[in-house]
Amino acid sequence: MPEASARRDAASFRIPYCSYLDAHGRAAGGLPDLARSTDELVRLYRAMVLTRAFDEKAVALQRTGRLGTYASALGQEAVGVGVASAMRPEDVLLPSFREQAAMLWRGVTMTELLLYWGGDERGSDFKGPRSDFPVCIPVGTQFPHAVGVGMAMKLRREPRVSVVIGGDGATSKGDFYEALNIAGTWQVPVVFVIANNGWAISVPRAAQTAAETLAQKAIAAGIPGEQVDGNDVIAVRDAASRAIERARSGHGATLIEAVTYRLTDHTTADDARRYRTDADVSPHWKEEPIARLRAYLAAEGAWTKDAETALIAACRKDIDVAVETYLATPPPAPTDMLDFLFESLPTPLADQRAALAARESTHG
Amino acid sequence: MPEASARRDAASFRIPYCSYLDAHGRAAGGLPDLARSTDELVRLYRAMVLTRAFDEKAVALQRTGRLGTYASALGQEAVGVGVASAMRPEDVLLPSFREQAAMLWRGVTMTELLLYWGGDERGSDFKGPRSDFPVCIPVGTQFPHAVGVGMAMKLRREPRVSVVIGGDGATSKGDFYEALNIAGTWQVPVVFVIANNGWAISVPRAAQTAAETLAQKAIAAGIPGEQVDGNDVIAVRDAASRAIERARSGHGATLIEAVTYRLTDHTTADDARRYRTDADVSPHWKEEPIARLRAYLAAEGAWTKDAETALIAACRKDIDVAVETYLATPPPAPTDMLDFLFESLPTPLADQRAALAARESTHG
Amino acid sequence: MAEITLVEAVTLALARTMQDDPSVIVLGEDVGRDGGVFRATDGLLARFGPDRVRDTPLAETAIAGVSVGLAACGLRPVAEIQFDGFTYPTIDQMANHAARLRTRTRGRLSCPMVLRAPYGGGIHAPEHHSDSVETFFAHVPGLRVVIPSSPRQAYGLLLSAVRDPDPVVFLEPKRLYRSVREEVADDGRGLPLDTCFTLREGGDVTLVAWGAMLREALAAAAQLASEGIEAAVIDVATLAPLDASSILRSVEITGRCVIAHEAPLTGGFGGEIAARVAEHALLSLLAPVRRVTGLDCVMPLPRLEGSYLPTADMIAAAARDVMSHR
Amino acid sequence: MAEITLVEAVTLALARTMQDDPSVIVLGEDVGRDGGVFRATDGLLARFGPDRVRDTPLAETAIAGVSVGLAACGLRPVAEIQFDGFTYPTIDQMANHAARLRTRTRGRLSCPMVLRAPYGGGIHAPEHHSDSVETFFAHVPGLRVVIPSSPRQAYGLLLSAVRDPDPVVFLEPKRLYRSVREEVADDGRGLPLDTCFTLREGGDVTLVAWGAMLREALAAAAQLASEGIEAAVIDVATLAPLDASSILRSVEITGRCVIAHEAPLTGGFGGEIAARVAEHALLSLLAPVRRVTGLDCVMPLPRLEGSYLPTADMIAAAARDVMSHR
Ligand SMILES: Cc1ncc(C[n+]2csc(CCOP(=O)(O)OP(=O)(O)O)c2C)c(N)n1
Ligand SMILES: Cc1ncc(C[n+]2csc(CCOP(=O)(O)OP(=O)(O)O)c2C)c(N)n1
Ligand SMILES: [Mg+2]
Ligand SMILES: [Mg+2]
Repeated sequence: MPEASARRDAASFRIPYCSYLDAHGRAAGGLPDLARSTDELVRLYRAMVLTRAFDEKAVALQRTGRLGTYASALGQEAVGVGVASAMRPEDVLLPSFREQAAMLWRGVTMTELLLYWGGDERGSDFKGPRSDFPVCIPVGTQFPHAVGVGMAMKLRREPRVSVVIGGDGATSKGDFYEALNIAGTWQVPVVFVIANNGWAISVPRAAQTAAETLAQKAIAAGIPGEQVDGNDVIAVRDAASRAIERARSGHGATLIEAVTYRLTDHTTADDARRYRTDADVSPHWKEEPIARLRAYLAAEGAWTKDAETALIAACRKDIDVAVETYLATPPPAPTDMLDFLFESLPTPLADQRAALAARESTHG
Repeated sequence: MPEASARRDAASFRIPYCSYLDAHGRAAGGLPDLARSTDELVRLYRAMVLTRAFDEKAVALQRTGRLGTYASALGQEAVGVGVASAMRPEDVLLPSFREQAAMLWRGVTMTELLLYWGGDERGSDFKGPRSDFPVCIPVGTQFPHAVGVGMAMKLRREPRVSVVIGGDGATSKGDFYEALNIAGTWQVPVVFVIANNGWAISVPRAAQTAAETLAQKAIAAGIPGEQVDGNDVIAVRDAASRAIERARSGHGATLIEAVTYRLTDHTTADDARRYRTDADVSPHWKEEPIARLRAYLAAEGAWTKDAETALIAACRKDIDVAVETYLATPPPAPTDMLDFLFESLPTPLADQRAALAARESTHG
Repeated sequence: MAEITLVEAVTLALARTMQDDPSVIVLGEDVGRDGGVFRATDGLLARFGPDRVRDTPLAETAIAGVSVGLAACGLRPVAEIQFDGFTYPTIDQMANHAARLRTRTRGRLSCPMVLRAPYGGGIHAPEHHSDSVETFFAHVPGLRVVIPSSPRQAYGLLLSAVRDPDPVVFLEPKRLYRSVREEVADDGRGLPLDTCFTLREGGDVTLVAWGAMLREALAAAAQLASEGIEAAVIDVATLAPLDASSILRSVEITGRCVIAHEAPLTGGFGGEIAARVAEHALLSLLAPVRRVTGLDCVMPLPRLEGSYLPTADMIAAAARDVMSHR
Repeated sequence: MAEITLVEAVTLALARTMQDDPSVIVLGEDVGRDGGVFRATDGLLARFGPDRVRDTPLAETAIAGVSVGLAACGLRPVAEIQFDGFTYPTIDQMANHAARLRTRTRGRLSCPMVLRAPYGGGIHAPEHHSDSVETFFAHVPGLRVVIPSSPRQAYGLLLSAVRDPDPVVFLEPKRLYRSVREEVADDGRGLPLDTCFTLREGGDVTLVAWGAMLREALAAAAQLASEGIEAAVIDVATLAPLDASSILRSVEITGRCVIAHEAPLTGGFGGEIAARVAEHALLSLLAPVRRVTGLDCVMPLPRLEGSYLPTADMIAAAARDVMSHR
């Protein structure tokens, strides 16, 4: 835009960027406090590896007809683990549909995840994090929920925080923006995390928005925005911790953009070769979060080949148990469809329930 | 947000502010080219005065039961006039419900406006600007239309621009943001104008968003944003001209926030004393756009008391003629409800039309 | 006990539930200092403070969506959408989330929210301010849809709606907001949410309606009575889940059914009711079912509103018509 | 002439209209390089270029709203919404604008757009990917709602939808996308948008359905035929405006009517059809009207999908039931 003759700045802004470990797992510029304990970093590492192994298994189950459509988080594990590990148990997570990393950390079980993606609502009846939200399929619609959850906490003067994760595609939805704007206006204790994996199915980030960063979308709502290296779990954890504590201490909402990459198909129903080449993808394998943290831990003497072997074996075992439990779960009662619709079945629906029960008992 | 140890800026932004005439009509810092011709400024002045006189009449008609609910633009006339006067006839205007200033400039007649607010769809069948959109009541829903209109122009390689105006309240709607974001992504020749009059009915600007300026919402979409003094018609016209020519020359969308003030009730159905005091409002009378431009023109010797008297008389006369035509307009045919629904009446609706016609002819 | 209007009854019920239950909060555009554009929340801000009565930014999708979050987290939000025509952007959140949260989590989370909106025509309002949107919500399983037709009903049904453990869409016929007054005891008693109200008994013909059309149906019944035709009038104030049994019982007696609503004919909820009759009371029918409804066209601007809206006369005429079948 | 699937017929029709009319453009999420998640726009980008085949950001409200602007300005946008469950955010723009633009400007502006979406259940899709949303659109005056049930219909109806001067919501039964093949001549011939298709004549009972349920109805008719019951099968492929006459004519012959749809019972479009029968063919009815529909509950996840969806057996059973009335 050309300059007018009488001008001053009405406002100016900056969007910080945060990263610690480079792609080789080296921390040139020092590390934040949380990284002092390699024990903690090993916990994060284990969680990322478990997620990756679980995803691999889930995809295999889908390929063999034992699971429905599934969205792997391959390459993005640092986002979910970094964010969830910054939360307290009493905080509330509102995930998208690709946040098994965060959900597992929060205590959702692998069996529950499999049940859900296997087409069984009982998978969203988490026995662990009872207040966390289930997977959200309609993109971006979870953001307003997170504002409501955070606002409920605020109105009750509870020192809790609502944490919501969505994708780069989700930032184009009106729901995202309306939620951000209300969170800013009401100073809601909510942290918005964008897992920017470069793609919304076949639509690359550049075709999603002309904004240089997604973090700057925070400016529209008058809240702070920060971009982090989403393949650096330390950076994600650090930024998430700061934003969560900022929210907890009454300073309101933050938007974090975690820049990562979707290394595999959008879901098992997708064929990414239709819209991107191996050459597009392969450089990103050099940036992925697990090798990076492993390199760092190994260099610090906190991780060994043996530990790796043992971890893989342990993950496989846990996953196998979960899969067995999943596969052995008897089908739900068809009447559940009506029985859980309202707290108690409204009289007008009694006939339908009876007819359904009769129908199922005949041919069931 | 506290600093992380490894930080750089991912991006930074500034939002310029534009104003020329101060509240006393003085141009301390010079004026843009368009102001070289006082003739042109007189044109703008006349248009603002006409709008104000028309609004006054419309409110009076409503108070006496001869018009429906009406939204006066008192105090905001510079926005519509500044923007519309920067457009070419072949550009397309998409107004909100308070943009009679812009609509009149574009050639919508006062009779048409009265018909519309009097409850007659024929008021939106503009005989002048055939491609302009009608009044848009559902707040913010016109923004995506503007993107579509601009995109159609772009795809046909027409050097035309789509110009859309909404209020400060409208910037909270998802539609606004989705539209802005697409316009940015596709480099659409569209100019978004926000008439920030400080209120959305009873909700003050500060309760609408935590953003310091509304112009900065452009940053979320990666397009330029600019704030202007919306009571300075020269600034509005200047910023609008720059943005429109930017769009016309293929450089895409701009967001302009014009800061003004709603000096009267939200509509004739509103009682602003419920939520703001005279003390809130009266300082803004000192800032209003008409007195300001009059002072400038008078100081330049381009406007006199006599000219003012003549202008008021001329406006009154034109308005009276329009009111007469409006009041003399016979009611529309009830069958119009069905006849204009589709291009031609679908067979399945023939019965309803016949029944309606019969019913109306009985008791009509 | 003073006579109050329907909109005052809404305010009374809100104040009562807010008094009784600290988890009830009110949100929406202009619900605070302004007290709502129809004054339905008048005085609540002063009485309950800004934590519990909150103006929202202008964003209907988020008003619904934020309410889902509030409700899931233990509050009881009562959200106001300013007019019917602005409820459309809430459908996504209501259908994809509010209505499903309980069932999709198999009871772990729930959504005890109320979405209130003035609705319908008859007050010569601007464009998009007179739509009848009940069917859009009544077709969403998991939502209750409630439409009062009198101050007492507004009070009792709104109390029950707010106390209900599941989401309720509460549509207030704005044409009746100030046109009827009646004594309403502020006794905290809710009315049931899954039964129709039989407002008039009659053995000749069953008139079925809700909202503002219910008043037209009552007027029609009075006309008919003067001609010796005894019309039963059934108020389907709790549209969904639909209590068809009350309607069917009456039609089994009368053998004649006239349904009235303001919404367009096609796909309107009158179709559902006519269908229930055709399925379950066919053998009792002595005459075709009749619907007296809005036309299959866009709700017109005020000058043609009178030609769009059904009237008592039209309902009475339809009743006479079905009475002519023997 | 090759046998093609329904989704291929959609592509064929799109290509044909784009070829014939340079003002036709395609937009939506993943419609470009990916060719749509169901491949409905496969090859169009390569053939017609990025100006005419355009991936949108992920924003359904704006996909509808931008299409209104494109259409008002002289183009013919065909917008894809990726799944049924994501059409809800378009309702505001479709009902408040697309459907009204012509009438509110008394013909000055118009909105020749098509909103396409795969819809319905039966493919074990994830949550929110199997909704039957036709009623939400069919109840909006000013919209046409079209639902093909075969490749040939998909081709002919989509051609007409794109050419139609007014907005059309075009719902494609995703369960049929690849399950039926038939020869489709790419002859550029559209099918009429305001008439039902009688796919089978029969004098005993009238089966009425659309979309995937139409196939179940045909299968039911085949079963019934083997039992000596001759069922007429009427495909309400052009749901709105509703051509009731074809249905009524058949019911006047058969005296029996069974309506099937996947959407929940209450407020579903089957109610409208049953109502028309109860209003206009009552005296011909030999048995109560029957609806065989989805339950009044949220569309379940895949494991219970089979318990939710109506089947040919259920339709046949309902037909036998009405046949038992004499
Ligand atoms: C509202 C809505 N529209 C469309 C879809 C179909 N869809 C599923 S995921 C997806 C892309 C999401 O992209 P992004 O937000 O970046 O998340 P990612 O898949 O990359 O994790 C789309 C279009 C959907 N689920 N919801
Ligand atoms: C979607 C929608 N919600 C609510 C309303 C009711 N309403 C009409 S104007 C208005 C305030 C608009 O504020 P703003 O955008 O600042 O425009 P202004 O009235 O100040 O010109 C509201 C809430 C509406 N018309 N549309
Ligand atoms: Mg993504
Ligand atoms: Mg304003």
